[in-house]
Amino acid sequence: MEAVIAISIGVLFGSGVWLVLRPRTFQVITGLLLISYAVNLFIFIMGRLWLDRPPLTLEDGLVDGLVDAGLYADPLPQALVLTAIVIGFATTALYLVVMIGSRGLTGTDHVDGKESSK
Amino acid sequence: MSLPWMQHLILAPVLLPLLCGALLVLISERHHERKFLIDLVGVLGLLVVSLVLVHLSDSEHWPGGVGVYLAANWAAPFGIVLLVDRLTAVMLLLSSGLALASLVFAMTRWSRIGVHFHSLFQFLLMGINGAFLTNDLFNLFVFFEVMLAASYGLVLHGYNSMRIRAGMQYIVINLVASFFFLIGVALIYAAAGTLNMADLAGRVSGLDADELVLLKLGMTVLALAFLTKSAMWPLGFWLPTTYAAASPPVAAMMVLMTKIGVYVVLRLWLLVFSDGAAAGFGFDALLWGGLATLAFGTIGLLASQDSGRMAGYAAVISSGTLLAVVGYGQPSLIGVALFYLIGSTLAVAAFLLLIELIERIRTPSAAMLALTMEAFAVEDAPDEPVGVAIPGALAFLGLAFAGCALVITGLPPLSGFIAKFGLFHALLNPGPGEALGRITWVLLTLVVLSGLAGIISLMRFGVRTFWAAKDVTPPRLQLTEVAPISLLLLLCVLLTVQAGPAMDYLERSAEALHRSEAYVERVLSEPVVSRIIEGDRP
Amino acid sequence: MMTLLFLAIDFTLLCTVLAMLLCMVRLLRGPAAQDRVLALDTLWMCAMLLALALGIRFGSLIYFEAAMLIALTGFVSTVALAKFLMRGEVIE
Amino acid sequence: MLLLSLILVPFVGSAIAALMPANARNREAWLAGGVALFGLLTTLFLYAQTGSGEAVRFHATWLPGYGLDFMLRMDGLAWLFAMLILGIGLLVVIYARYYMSPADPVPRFFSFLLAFMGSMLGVVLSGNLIQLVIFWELTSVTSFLLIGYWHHRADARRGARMAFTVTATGGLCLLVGVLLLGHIAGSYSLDVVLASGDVVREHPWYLPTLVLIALGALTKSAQFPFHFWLPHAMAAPTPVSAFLHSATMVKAGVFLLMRLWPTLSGTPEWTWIIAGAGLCTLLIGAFVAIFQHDLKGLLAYSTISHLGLITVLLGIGSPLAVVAAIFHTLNHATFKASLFMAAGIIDHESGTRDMRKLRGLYRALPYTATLAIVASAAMAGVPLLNGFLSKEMFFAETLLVGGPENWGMSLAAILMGIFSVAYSLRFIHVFFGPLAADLPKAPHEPPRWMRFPVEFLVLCCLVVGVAPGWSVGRLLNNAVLSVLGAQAPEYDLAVWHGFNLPLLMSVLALVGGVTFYTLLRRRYDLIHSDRVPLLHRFNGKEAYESTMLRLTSTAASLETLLSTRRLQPQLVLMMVLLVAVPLLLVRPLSLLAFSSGGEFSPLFAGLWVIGCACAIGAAWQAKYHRLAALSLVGGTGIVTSMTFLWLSAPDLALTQLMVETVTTVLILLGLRWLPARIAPRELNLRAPRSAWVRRSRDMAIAVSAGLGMSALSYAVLVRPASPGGISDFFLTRALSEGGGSNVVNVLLVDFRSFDTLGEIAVLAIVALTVYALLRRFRPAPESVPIPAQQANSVDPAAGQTPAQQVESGYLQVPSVYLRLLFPIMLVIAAYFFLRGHNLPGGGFVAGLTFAVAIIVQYMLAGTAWVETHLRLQSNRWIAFGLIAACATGLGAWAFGHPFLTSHTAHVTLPLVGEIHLPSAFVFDLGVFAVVVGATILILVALAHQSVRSHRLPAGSVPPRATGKEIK
Amino acid sequence: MNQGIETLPVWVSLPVTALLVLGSLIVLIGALGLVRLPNFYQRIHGPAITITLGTGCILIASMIYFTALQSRLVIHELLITAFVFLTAPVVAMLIMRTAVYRDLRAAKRDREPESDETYPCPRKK
Amino acid sequence: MSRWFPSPPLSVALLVMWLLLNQSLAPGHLLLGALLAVVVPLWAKPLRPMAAVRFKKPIVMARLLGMALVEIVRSCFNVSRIILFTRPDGLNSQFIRVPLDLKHPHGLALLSCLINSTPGTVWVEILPDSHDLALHVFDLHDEAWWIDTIKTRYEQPLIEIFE
Ligand code: NA
Ligand code: NA
Repeated sequence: MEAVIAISIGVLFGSGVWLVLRPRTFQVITGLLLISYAVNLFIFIMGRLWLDRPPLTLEDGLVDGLVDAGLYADPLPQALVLTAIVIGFATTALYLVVMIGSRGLTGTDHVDGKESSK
Repeated sequence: MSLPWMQHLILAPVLLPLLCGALLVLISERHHERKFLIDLVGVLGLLVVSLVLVHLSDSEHWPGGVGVYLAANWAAPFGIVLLVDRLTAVMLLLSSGLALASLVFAMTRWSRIGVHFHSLFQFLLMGINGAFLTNDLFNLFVFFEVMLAASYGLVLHGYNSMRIRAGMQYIVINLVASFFFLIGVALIYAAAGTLNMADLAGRVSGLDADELVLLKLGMTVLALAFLTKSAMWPLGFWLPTTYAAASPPVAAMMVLMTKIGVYVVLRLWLLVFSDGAAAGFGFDALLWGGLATLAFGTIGLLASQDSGRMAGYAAVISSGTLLAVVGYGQPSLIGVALFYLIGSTLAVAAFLLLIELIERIRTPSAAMLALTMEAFAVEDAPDEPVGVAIPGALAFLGLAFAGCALVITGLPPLSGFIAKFGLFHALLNPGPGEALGRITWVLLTLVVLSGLAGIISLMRFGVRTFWAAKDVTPPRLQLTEVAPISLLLLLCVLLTVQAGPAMDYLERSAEALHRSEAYVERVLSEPVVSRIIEGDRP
Repeated sequence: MMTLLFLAIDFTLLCTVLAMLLCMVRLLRGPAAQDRVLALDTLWMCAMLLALALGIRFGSLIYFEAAMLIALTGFVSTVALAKFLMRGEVIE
Repeated sequence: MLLLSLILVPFVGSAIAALMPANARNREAWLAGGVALFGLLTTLFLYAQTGSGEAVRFHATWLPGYGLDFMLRMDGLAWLFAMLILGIGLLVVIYARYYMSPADPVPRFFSFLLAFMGSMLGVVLSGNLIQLVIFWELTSVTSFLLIGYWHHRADARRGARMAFTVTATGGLCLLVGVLLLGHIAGSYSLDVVLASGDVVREHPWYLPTLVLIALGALTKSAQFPFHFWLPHAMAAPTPVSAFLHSATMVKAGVFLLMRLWPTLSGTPEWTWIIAGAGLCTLLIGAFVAIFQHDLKGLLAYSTISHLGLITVLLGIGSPLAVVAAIFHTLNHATFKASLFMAAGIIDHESGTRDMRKLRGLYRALPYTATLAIVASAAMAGVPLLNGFLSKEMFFAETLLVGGPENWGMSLAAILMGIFSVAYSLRFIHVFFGPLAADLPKAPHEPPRWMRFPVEFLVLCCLVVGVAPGWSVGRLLNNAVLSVLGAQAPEYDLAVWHGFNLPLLMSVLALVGGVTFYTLLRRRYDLIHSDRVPLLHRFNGKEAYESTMLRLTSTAASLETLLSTRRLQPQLVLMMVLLVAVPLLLVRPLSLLAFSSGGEFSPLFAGLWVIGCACAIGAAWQAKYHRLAALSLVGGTGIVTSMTFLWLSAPDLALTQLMVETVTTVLILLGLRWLPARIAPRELNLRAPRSAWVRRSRDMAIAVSAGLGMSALSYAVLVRPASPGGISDFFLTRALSEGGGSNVVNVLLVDFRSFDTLGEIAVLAIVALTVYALLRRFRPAPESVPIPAQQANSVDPAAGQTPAQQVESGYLQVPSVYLRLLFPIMLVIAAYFFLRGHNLPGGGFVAGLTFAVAIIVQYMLAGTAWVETHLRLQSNRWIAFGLIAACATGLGAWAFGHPFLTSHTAHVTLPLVGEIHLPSAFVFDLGVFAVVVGATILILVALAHQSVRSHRLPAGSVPPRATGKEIK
Repeated sequence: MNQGIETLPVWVSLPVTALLVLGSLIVLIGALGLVRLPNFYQRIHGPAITITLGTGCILIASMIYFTALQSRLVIHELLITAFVFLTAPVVAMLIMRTAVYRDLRAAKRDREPESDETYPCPRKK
Repeated sequence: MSRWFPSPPLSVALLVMWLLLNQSLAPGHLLLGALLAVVVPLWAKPLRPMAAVRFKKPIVMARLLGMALVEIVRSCFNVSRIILFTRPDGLNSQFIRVPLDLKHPHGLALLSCLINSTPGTVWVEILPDSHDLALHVFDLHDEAWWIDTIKTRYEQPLIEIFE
């Protein structure tokens, strides 16, 4: 599982990087989306992988009302990822609007707002 | 036990703009004046708060001059900690001063060419101030995002095709840099299990070899993000383009934003790598990167004919100088570097504001400019402000330009010279245990050359603009345009006249930066306010 | 008997993932846009089933919410895609 | 205090002058004159205190930590220079009153002039080297402004730039030199520096220090090879030339050499550098002066030559030479200023300065001519005039250089004497012969007071020349004492020392000069030659211009080489650095010591086969098939959220799912305005080689970045989490102190609620930005018409409004479902919101669900219909949400707690029983409101583009523009 | 694997097993249809079985399973069923029409429109 | 009544839904559910302009649904069989038209639900001019049978229920 997720993060990141290096605005937005998946997963796995251990310290699962921290997944990276997801969504929206605005004003969907001279 | 009221002032630089910004959203765009007034009151409030903080952090109010605020009342490594020390306070002051100037400048024209300017402006301040205040790495990310998101909006504010081209570049690069930021933070968390900077510094010595490698990796990737934002060569090509394209008040604020990257590197590096297991890590890279940036800025300044790009390269030079100084790693340099930072920020910002006024000389009339500016705004064209042509408007422009040029190039008698002198003095008179090396001379030479390049370039521009232009019509200047530039330049003058006290304050700030152990202890020992017992769960 | 149940649960997971793989094939191959939209929608459905199956696998009700959310809102992006193809704009 | 006023008053005067109206010629002159007079009187008053070899001091702390205090120090030398500055300044002001045309905007002129006076006084009075540099650069600045006073003239602009570039560069060198000197001496205070000559001369940094300071001095004093700027500075108004470029500013360099003479002189390096430069300057200046056609040009080169003379004297290094240097400085100032003024009068009266046109001016202005002739005689070193005395001292000193065998120096001195006689003759030539008829103006004597300064100065030349000891003896002695102190030599300021070698040299020079000039006029076509014989190749001006040009063009090409304005190369760099910097700096390979860990789950692997395939597919399709890429990204998104679910992060899974949906709708809304890219028909056309190179490079970067991330992820995953991490705290305290069992949610709304506050601020900002940007959105021309789909008769709803579609058959059946789903989604949103604190859910998911519910209605019935039926002011939602979140935090203040401290209220209701209402709940409500408001604002703002005025009617659809659909 | 599953009685585990196997087979077959069938109009029928019977079987299995596991009536899976019934028709309808209109437009572009042709014949490959 | 409960069946459904979601019959949840059941329809009312459904004949409805369920399961196995064992080119996938008399939107919606839920048939649209239902059939053997089945088995009861 560790290897699978590690490889997958690499593939997503690599695909995203490839796209971000492309000249078309839509390719870049796709790349940004993929990179954000990769990065979110990356932050997430900093808490390591936990199966069926969601950080829900429900009262009926406690022993003597005490929480055994070892029984739950690390909640902190999850909280960070949640924030990152929302911020990522926001920035995607912003980029999108800039992308169409740029296409409208400059007449091209090249990231530089003009076709490269080559 | 309850929290002393004054303590909440630490939070005010974040909270005040947030509330102001939210309030401004509610007010219709039709009420320009009301919006501006609220915005102004907010900024003035910030100014007052930061003045008080400057005072408090330099008095005995807090132990060690460090004010700690536990947001949400959770003790240090667990909750988010805001922190004010002298350095933070002075940066907050700089930010509110700059904001005041930019805002007043934006009053008549720039705030009206699009909607939500004032809200975005306040949110920008919130982000900037938050980034200065926070002591938590992920919270820093959040405030960076607040700042950047607002700056995206402001850079594109009233966009035309040039602005959108630059904005696209600025946004994409910063989005990628934000990813770097996240990767870095994640790695640091994986290595040290904490996000609190002070806690991190305390933990470095306890890390095993692999964890140390992870930590260094995280810090390196993080540094790439900050260095992109502070425009280190070869990560900062976006800067001149963006500065040249953004509207003047926004560009002026961006000058400060560029410095935040440096600020964070300074803070974090001194905290984590000044001593302990990984002492000295990365300083060389900063030094060489800074030198390269300095050299590149010098070249760019010489090469550029366009005033906006000149201002951009001036900012690159100041970034490069600061990075090199931080990387040089001599404690006595930091104080003067801060002095330099303040002066150059004020001057470049003033220059960016000035540019727009200067550009009016070149077109037949201000109306023409307004025409092109409004070319793409259909529904929200503000009425052309009717101003009194100040006699001697040209003289003012010339004088202000000269002032900016003096500070930027480091010519006497303004603060630029004091900073440069202080820098050289500190370089040549190292403390005990530090030696002059070849790199000292490289740094010194590059700084001198950058000043020279500034002289050549700015003089070329000034002569062409003020002297060589045929049939110059004195532009119509508004008081709201003249006052902010004067304010910024007066601050430079004040910084010169009061160089002694200012430098003393900054030296004390710098000194505190190097006492990381006291700092760590101070942050981690701040007690929570005991919770209301009857409110707790049974 | 329990072994059989275990096996059945694993078999369900396997089939769901295999079904998702098949959807992916269609998603990649197209050829027409509507094929991809259909494949994506089916992928959503399979994901919902996967969530349910995981819930059964771990004996936890936590997974139900995800399945429910997919059942309720998973169709929105499909409808948006379809509407875009059909009318050229999602919101007229 | 008086000392301080000496400097302050000119600056204050300058500011006042600047504010005066443009036509107040007299008032400004009075002001300037008053300032100069005040200074003069003050200086005279201070004479008593400086007379005895002591110095008057003023001290104010400024930057004590850096050894930089504001120190003024007036000793004999400074006094002498101050007198010079103020005296000649006063005369120049009087002169300028008449010289400047009534049309000239004189406030600026006098303002600059006074500022210069202040700066120059600052230079001579500085008691601190750094402060000296400050004033030094200020003189450069004011000189720049004065040279460029008539800035509409190209020569003025060029002259100003050249002068400033050279002197300011020198100033920078001087700064560094002074810093080195200060480092060696341990202080920047002049007193200390002057006292530590031995230390300085033995220090290993002596040579660089000397070179740097010399660079400063030599550039300022227009010494070879930096002399070229001075002639071009003659574009300034003549009073400026008289004041700055002969009497004072150019003397700053020699002043500095005198000032630091006790510290730096006395070594072979000193002599070689200073005397060498001086000697070259002396000869070149004198020689070139002869061949000028411009009166002021001649005077400028003569000034260069005389400055060279002073420099040589200082370079020689003997005490007597210093005496001569100081004396000659004084003398030169007197006669050269008067000559400049005379030249100015000639220019003023006749309208030209061209010696080729000027003839017989004696007839027109005999009185001025007489004065000028006397002054030039002083310049030529004719006995009984002051120039003779100091030049003779110079001759005497040259004899001593290198011992009795070495005559080189003396020969050079005689040669210089000959040249100077020649150019003096050339100068006075304009007065003789018949009056030229073709002058632009008919010359006559100038106004009385315009001539007065010249008269006064010439009188000084005479008085000093006749009775040197009586007139300037004590002043000179004071100055000499302050430089040489105990080393001060015995000297005699008499006119007659008997027949000796220096006298012989003077005679030789006079006779030789006359002969040389006569020969030149006879044999050499002085009038018509446009260039200087022998030396015309050394054109400093052209060298300067071409250097500047080359500098700019080199910088421009370097800038192009070292930077880019395009986005892609920058991103390439960022990515390369992301991979390379950690590898180089950290060497993380130790982490990869292969260790296997964890288990392998084929199902999970299968899931990620999908995720990866979709990602790669998206990367492959995004160029031409956007919709396919979007669907594929959606596939990856589904897999990602399933992974979150699988790996114990239900909150993340829920949020990711909702974000996935909203993002898809968002991008589709955007795609409407992004015209399709049509794949080129010739798909088999081979991509050019450069494209392949680029793609391979990018592929390499992408692969290595991916590999890096994989390796890093794996390295982290196979290591156990560090035990002391902070997250256990959250797990153990969430329920007991945070009041919620969903630790992630408690983190978001309590432990790290400050993050969340920032996060919703980001959402709000982006929404406002998007709204603001779309207000001025101009779509691409290809996107302006309504979509082809809607204009095609295939579609039964072509031309129907969305509301009509819903009513008739087109969307009637779906509308029943979608409208039924609306309240259901709202309830689900409420459900997720209310349970979030304890179970997966919370404000984000709830808000997104709510927003999706509304967006579905927009999709169904169109913008217009929905908005006539439901007024949802997203702005207010955003503002309310932010304020609510803040208010929750502020509520804690009332209890004396920090911002955002959570409290739980326990309310007991009948029937229901006790319920816990954590304040975090209100905070989450704020989050919810912001998420709803922001999401809706973004999506609806995009949707509104479809109903804006840029939508063209169906009939105007261009046939091909939207012909091809996006696949 | 969760605790408590061992304690399930046979009368629970047997139907659950059967429903799960049946459901997952149908899911798989549906997806297979999506891949295997040659044109869009046929492919759209594949996922239909996944959505109805596949989902149905697994939901029922889940209900029985959790009811037994938690010893209380767990029937909130009904909600999913309801939601699926509310959303699936819309999706099928809209995708189908998308395909139809697109094909019609393509046909119209390719040749003169034939007035009586309402729906494209699925082109045989 | 209709002022506070624009659509009583919806309110009931929402309450049930709420209770199902929370898997609880606790008074607190009942109260909250009831509150939502009142507030949400009220708030959503402007966006739901159609009159509330009245189920006149619950027995007809139940019979219809039961019949449909059987049909769904049967078709499901048919389609599975075809996918697994039939060569695709042997399929006779066709569009057919079914003239409809049912006009009530809710009835049509329910009809579409039943048809679309039945594997092997996909509802395309109701043709605007003729009010014919266009239908795609996976494997068509007898067009008339289909038309007849839909009209008698489905449409007739729906007309009874809704009109
Ligand atoms: Na000799
Ligand atoms: Na069906």
